[in-house]
Amino acid sequence: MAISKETKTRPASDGAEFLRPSEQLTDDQLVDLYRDIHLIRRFSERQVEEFESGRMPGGLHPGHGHEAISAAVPRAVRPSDYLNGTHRSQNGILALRGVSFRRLWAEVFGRETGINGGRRGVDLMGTFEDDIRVWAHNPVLGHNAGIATGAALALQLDERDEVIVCLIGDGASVCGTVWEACFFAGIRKLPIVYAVENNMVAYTTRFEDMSPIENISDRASAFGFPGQLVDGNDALAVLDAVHTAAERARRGEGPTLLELKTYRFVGHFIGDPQVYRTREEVSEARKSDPLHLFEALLRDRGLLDDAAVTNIHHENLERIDAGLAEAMLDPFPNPADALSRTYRSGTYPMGYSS
Amino acid sequence: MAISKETKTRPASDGAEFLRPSEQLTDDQLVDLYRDIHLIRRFSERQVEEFESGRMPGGLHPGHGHEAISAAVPRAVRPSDYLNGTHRSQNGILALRGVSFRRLWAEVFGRETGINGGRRGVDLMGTFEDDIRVWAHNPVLGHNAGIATGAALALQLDERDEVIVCLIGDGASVCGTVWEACFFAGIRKLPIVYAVENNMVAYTTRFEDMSPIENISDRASAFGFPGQLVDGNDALAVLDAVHTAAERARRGEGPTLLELKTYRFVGHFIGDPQVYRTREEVSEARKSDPLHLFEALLRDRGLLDDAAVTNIHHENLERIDAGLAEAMLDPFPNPADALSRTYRSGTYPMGYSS
Amino acid sequence: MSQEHQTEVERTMAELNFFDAVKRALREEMANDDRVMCIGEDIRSHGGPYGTTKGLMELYGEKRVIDTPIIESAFFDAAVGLSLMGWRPVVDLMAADFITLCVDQVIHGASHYPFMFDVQIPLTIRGPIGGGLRFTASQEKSLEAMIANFPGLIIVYPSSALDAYGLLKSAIRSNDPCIVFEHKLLYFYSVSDEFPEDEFTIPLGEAAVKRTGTDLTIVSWGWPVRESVKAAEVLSETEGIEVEVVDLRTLRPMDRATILESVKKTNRAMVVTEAHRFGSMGAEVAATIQEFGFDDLDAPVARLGAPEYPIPFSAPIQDAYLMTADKILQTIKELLV
Amino acid sequence: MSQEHQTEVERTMAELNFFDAVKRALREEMANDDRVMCIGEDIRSHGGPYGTTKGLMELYGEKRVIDTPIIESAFFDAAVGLSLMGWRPVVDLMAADFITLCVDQVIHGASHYPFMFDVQIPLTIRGPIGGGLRFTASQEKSLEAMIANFPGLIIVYPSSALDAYGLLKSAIRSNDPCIVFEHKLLYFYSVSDEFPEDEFTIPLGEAAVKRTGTDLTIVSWGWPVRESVKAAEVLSETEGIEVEVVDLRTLRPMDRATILESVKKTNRAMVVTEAHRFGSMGAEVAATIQEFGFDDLDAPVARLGAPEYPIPFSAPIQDAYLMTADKILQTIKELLV
Ligand SMILES: Cc1ncc(C[n+]2csc(CCOP(=O)(O)OP(=O)(O)O)c2C)c(N)n1
Ligand SMILES: Cc1ncc(C[n+]2csc(CCOP(=O)(O)OP(=O)(O)O)c2C)c(N)n1
Ligand SMILES: [Mg+2]
Ligand SMILES: [Mg+2]
Repeated sequence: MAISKETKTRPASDGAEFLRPSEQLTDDQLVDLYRDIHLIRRFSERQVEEFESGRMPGGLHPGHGHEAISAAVPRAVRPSDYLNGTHRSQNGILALRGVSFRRLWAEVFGRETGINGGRRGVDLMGTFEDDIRVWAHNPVLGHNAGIATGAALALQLDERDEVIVCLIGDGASVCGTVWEACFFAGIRKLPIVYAVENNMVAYTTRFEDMSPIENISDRASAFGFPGQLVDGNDALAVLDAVHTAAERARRGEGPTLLELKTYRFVGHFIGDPQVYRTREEVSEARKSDPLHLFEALLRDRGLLDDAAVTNIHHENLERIDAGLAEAMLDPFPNPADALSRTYRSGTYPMGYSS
Repeated sequence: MAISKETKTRPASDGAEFLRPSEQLTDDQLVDLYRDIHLIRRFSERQVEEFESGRMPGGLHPGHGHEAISAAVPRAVRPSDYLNGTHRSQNGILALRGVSFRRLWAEVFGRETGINGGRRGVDLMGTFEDDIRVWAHNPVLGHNAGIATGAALALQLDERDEVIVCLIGDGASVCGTVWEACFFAGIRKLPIVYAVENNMVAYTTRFEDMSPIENISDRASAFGFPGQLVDGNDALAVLDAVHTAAERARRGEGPTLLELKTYRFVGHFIGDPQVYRTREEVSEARKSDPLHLFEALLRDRGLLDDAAVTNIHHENLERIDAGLAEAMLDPFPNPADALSRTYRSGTYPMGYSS
Repeated sequence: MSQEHQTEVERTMAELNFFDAVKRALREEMANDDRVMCIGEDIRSHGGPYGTTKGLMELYGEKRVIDTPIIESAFFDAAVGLSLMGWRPVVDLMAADFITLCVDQVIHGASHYPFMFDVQIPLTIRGPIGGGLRFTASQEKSLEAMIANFPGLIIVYPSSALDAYGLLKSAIRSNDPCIVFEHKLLYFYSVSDEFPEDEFTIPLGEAAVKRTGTDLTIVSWGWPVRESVKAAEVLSETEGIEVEVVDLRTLRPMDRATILESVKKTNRAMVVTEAHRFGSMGAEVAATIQEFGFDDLDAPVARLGAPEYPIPFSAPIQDAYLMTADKILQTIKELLV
Repeated sequence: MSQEHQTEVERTMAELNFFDAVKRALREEMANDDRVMCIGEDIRSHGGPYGTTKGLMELYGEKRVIDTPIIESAFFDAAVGLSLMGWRPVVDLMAADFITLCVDQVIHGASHYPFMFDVQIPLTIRGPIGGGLRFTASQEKSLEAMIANFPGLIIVYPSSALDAYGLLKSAIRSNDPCIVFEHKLLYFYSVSDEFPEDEFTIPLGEAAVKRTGTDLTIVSWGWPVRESVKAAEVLSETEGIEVEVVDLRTLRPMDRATILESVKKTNRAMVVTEAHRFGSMGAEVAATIQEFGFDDLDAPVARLGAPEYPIPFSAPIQDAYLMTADKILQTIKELLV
């Protein structure tokens, strides 16, 4: 499952200089990145706890293992760039883009104050608010890529210098609309980065059983833009690759297809018996836990010690739990208000609300 | 528009010996192939004449320029193999697989005796009759490839030694379902040949304006099977490439993506002002008219002379017109019968025919 | 109510046919608002299969008239993305039937997002619909019923040049996703109206009485409205029966008031659709009339629609499928004479 | 008529819940006919999202239980191709909502080909449908109306374990393309019936009277049938109102005779749907009743359905959306008391 060191630095485009913004990070920024990775993990763990306690309604698809991606992507681009996560990475990205834990938890628990007024719930939350720019994902797989491609087209038409990074699951990456969207983006050299969170599994389907080729990144040649294989458990590798691809897009050179190889440590959903893989495989993969890898790196570099780690863990948990406590006091949405949200153009003469 | 000689013989798979069945054709077979190419051209021309006279209802998308493909494909495979044409190649392939001109013309003129009982008309006719095996094409672009892939799956599951050759337009080849189908066929190594009739245009859209890469055949690497660029105006090149790919599929080695480069000499439909290309471009392309190229080749080899050509042309026209004359005497379908064709499972209690 | 509107229209200048009316609406809306754009297949040089978008690129530039490959699924997704970025895309389908290829996003994107995310999806989808040109079932079907059950959508289906113009403009200006069906025979037979020189719009969700009468109300939309009016004229002359024809024009939201007002007067109703009866929007009309106008009805609401087979090619079986003045006339005679 | 069927069923052996009934039907049909196969996502090891196909691969082999990537469009195309080659595919949709991704081929392939080409397309599509599990609108919608207007299709929507079993078997044996909707709450709440040991089938196109009554006919399908019966029991006890509940079971073709027979007796009818009222199959039922049973009706056919917003997550707004015995009861009280 682990990626060899050679592959991860394969340049995104021949000839282009391979920038390594990760090398320019200050010590503080590195520690902040660690804080983010842990924050996302902890948030997800707390959701699982709430879910298993029976307090939390709906479905839950935790992103344990994907945190290097969720944490590095927002840092790899400008705050004004657009992001579009998957069901694994979206919640973490929202938190890192400044959405309060109160709003996030409120959505999880179906409160009026939730990021979507309680209408979407934990798995599907997102927003199109302009000061957040983390686009909601469409639960019908594949369409995120299509919609994000439309956003990239808008950025191009308006000659803006933002780009959009669209995350896609390995399973979702074969949906027809994704191929179509990539092809179209290739024609128009749209300012978009397609980044596949390849966790080697889609629901119960192992990647190797459902792919005729070894690397998703190799599909890019069908679209006329570069593909790159990246160690998705290495936050700095993700940071560098996404940054490079985003800058390429910003320069008007078009899309990149990144394959961020990672692993889903937990089941597809809580309660998944995971018959499609062995315990050993999971333990083996856990050796490349992005949280532990990054912690080890920073300890190596002398940027973290036990006390610092404990402190960060403690602070993160406090932030998450404070938001939870607030959210639980928030009101539920009112059915009477729901009706007025369906249409935006004011009241039509009659009949439609019947 | 012409393809250089190097590209057309690029082998379908590395290492596999490149068979050239065309070299084994007897003189008679070569002349027969010429006869077929002409027959298809003439049939199409007669349709245009009927259409322009105002006698023929509906739409018409003639295949002038595609005849090397329509004629060579049926000869490249076994009579028991399945074929699936496009709106350009289908009618010719049907005729070459033994459907009488009476049945074809009867369909064109909406008669009960037409290949589809007059229900489909010229553009959409086809059949699933087992002794013909030229599958009807679905007018919603892309789905032919999906349905043909299902047929290939059936052939694999039943361990049959037939294969299916699915022709696809260059425009249609980017529809989502085509990518999905190819990907699936790549996973299962299905016995199918995807052959794109790349006539460099889709409706009014020039290929070079709507493709981020030069050759469609290069897309095959995304599916894990070989791609091959072929001169689609050279009947023997098509024959060899389709044969090789079909045999590969028959051996269980999986699909091939062939790109048969050709040119559509006429408009997308009768009356198309063709603003998207110049007269010069069309005249230039007509220099590679597959009919003339093949005639010249056989004249070179001493297999055809003026008399033989005149004779073939005459015989072909007679066959076509005899079928037309018969068909025009055939009855129209009866609306009362139409109703009983909708369902196959006998009569349901009530209500559905209201 | 459109009757007022139509009297206003009488002080007119020029005659426009359906095709030119659509063209004028597109041009004006693109001129009025530089966020309006068109996206689809072969719309630049060719103007789409019927030429309605022809010339727009020359007038408004390459940015606002985007050609795509044959990717109905992704280009509709893209239109949703464009909408979310403040554009107002007018999506061009070559055939309305191809909405089947993007209906997922019409429902799960366009119709859901405004409710779920407090956003606007101000897009319009235009699609040539209906039979009569022998293109057969995959390009000549009726499909309004396919999307009618989904809140958040607006479905427009004009039957005249004036309506096509005024409603398309309203659809483009609407902040809700609108689907506009344009019946191909209306292009083909160059159906014309007198047009005022000044711009105007027709509100979404308002039906129009296209002929007044006292004996029976026909509710219809699209091409069959014209056949209904034709049948009504004949019945008036030959039988002295006066049929009122209500043209829904917008199917969702449906103008219940205008329908019920008419039925109150005539006490009899018939829905005429090109669609198959079973499961069509004609069922909604009939259900609505009986539900809210039960006491006004002297007889059940009748329904007239296509036979239960996909629309085929050959003349006798395609003709038997299509809705004609003659069928309408015969049915009304059976009902009333 | 199913009433006979149900008395026959009374000499039974075992109890099966809805989930096991579906499983048993699949197993038996695969055992009976080796051309029956299943195709879909994650059906081999996982048995699909609810486990209904679990174990089939072990029993019937890899050839007859095919996992695919997430390619709803192409795998449905493939099922059409398989059908044309003599297989009888049972296509597994993870959520019925995803029929939006292959509805093009459901219509332009499965429903058209038999008519156009004189072939059989003996495929079955199964999809878990409906709300109540807080998955929200893209996985909890009602979509039967989306495909109801297309001749050539058969639409099945059982509300009990017995019906699910008998109808799924009939669908698989049918030579027409059948869409079978399985309401998720029927899995979830483990709704059970007594089952005979011997195999049986229930004919497509026959409704069933699930409760007899004399005062009002409810026509419904799927989960709301159970809520209707519940409401009817309460009304019987508390108000002495006897409600008859007709479960359509098959939506297309619709069993008009059973509906009309019931209305003839009760003289009042109400359609209860989980779908939004507007444009739903409830409209077809109401239109049909008034059309063919006009003189039997003492009052308009009422319709009860979901409010006009996509089904959301949070309890109060999702609950307000769903159809419950309580809503049915209140509405009937308003109508009759
Ligand atoms: C079109 C569609 N088909 C099926 C599903 C059901 N589904 C939800 S998540 C999932 C697996 C997705 O796998 P992948 O894209 O690899 O993401 P991961 O869960 O592994 O992060 C499936 C099949 C869906 N949501 N949409
Ligand atoms: C899904 C779909 N979109 C659009 C069309 C309309 N249409 C019919 S033929 C055609 C062009 C097809 O081009 P290509 O596949 O290259 O075939 P060619 O006509 O060039 O042989 C188009 C756009 C269609 N039939 N189906
Ligand atoms: Mg995955
Ligand atoms: Mg072409």
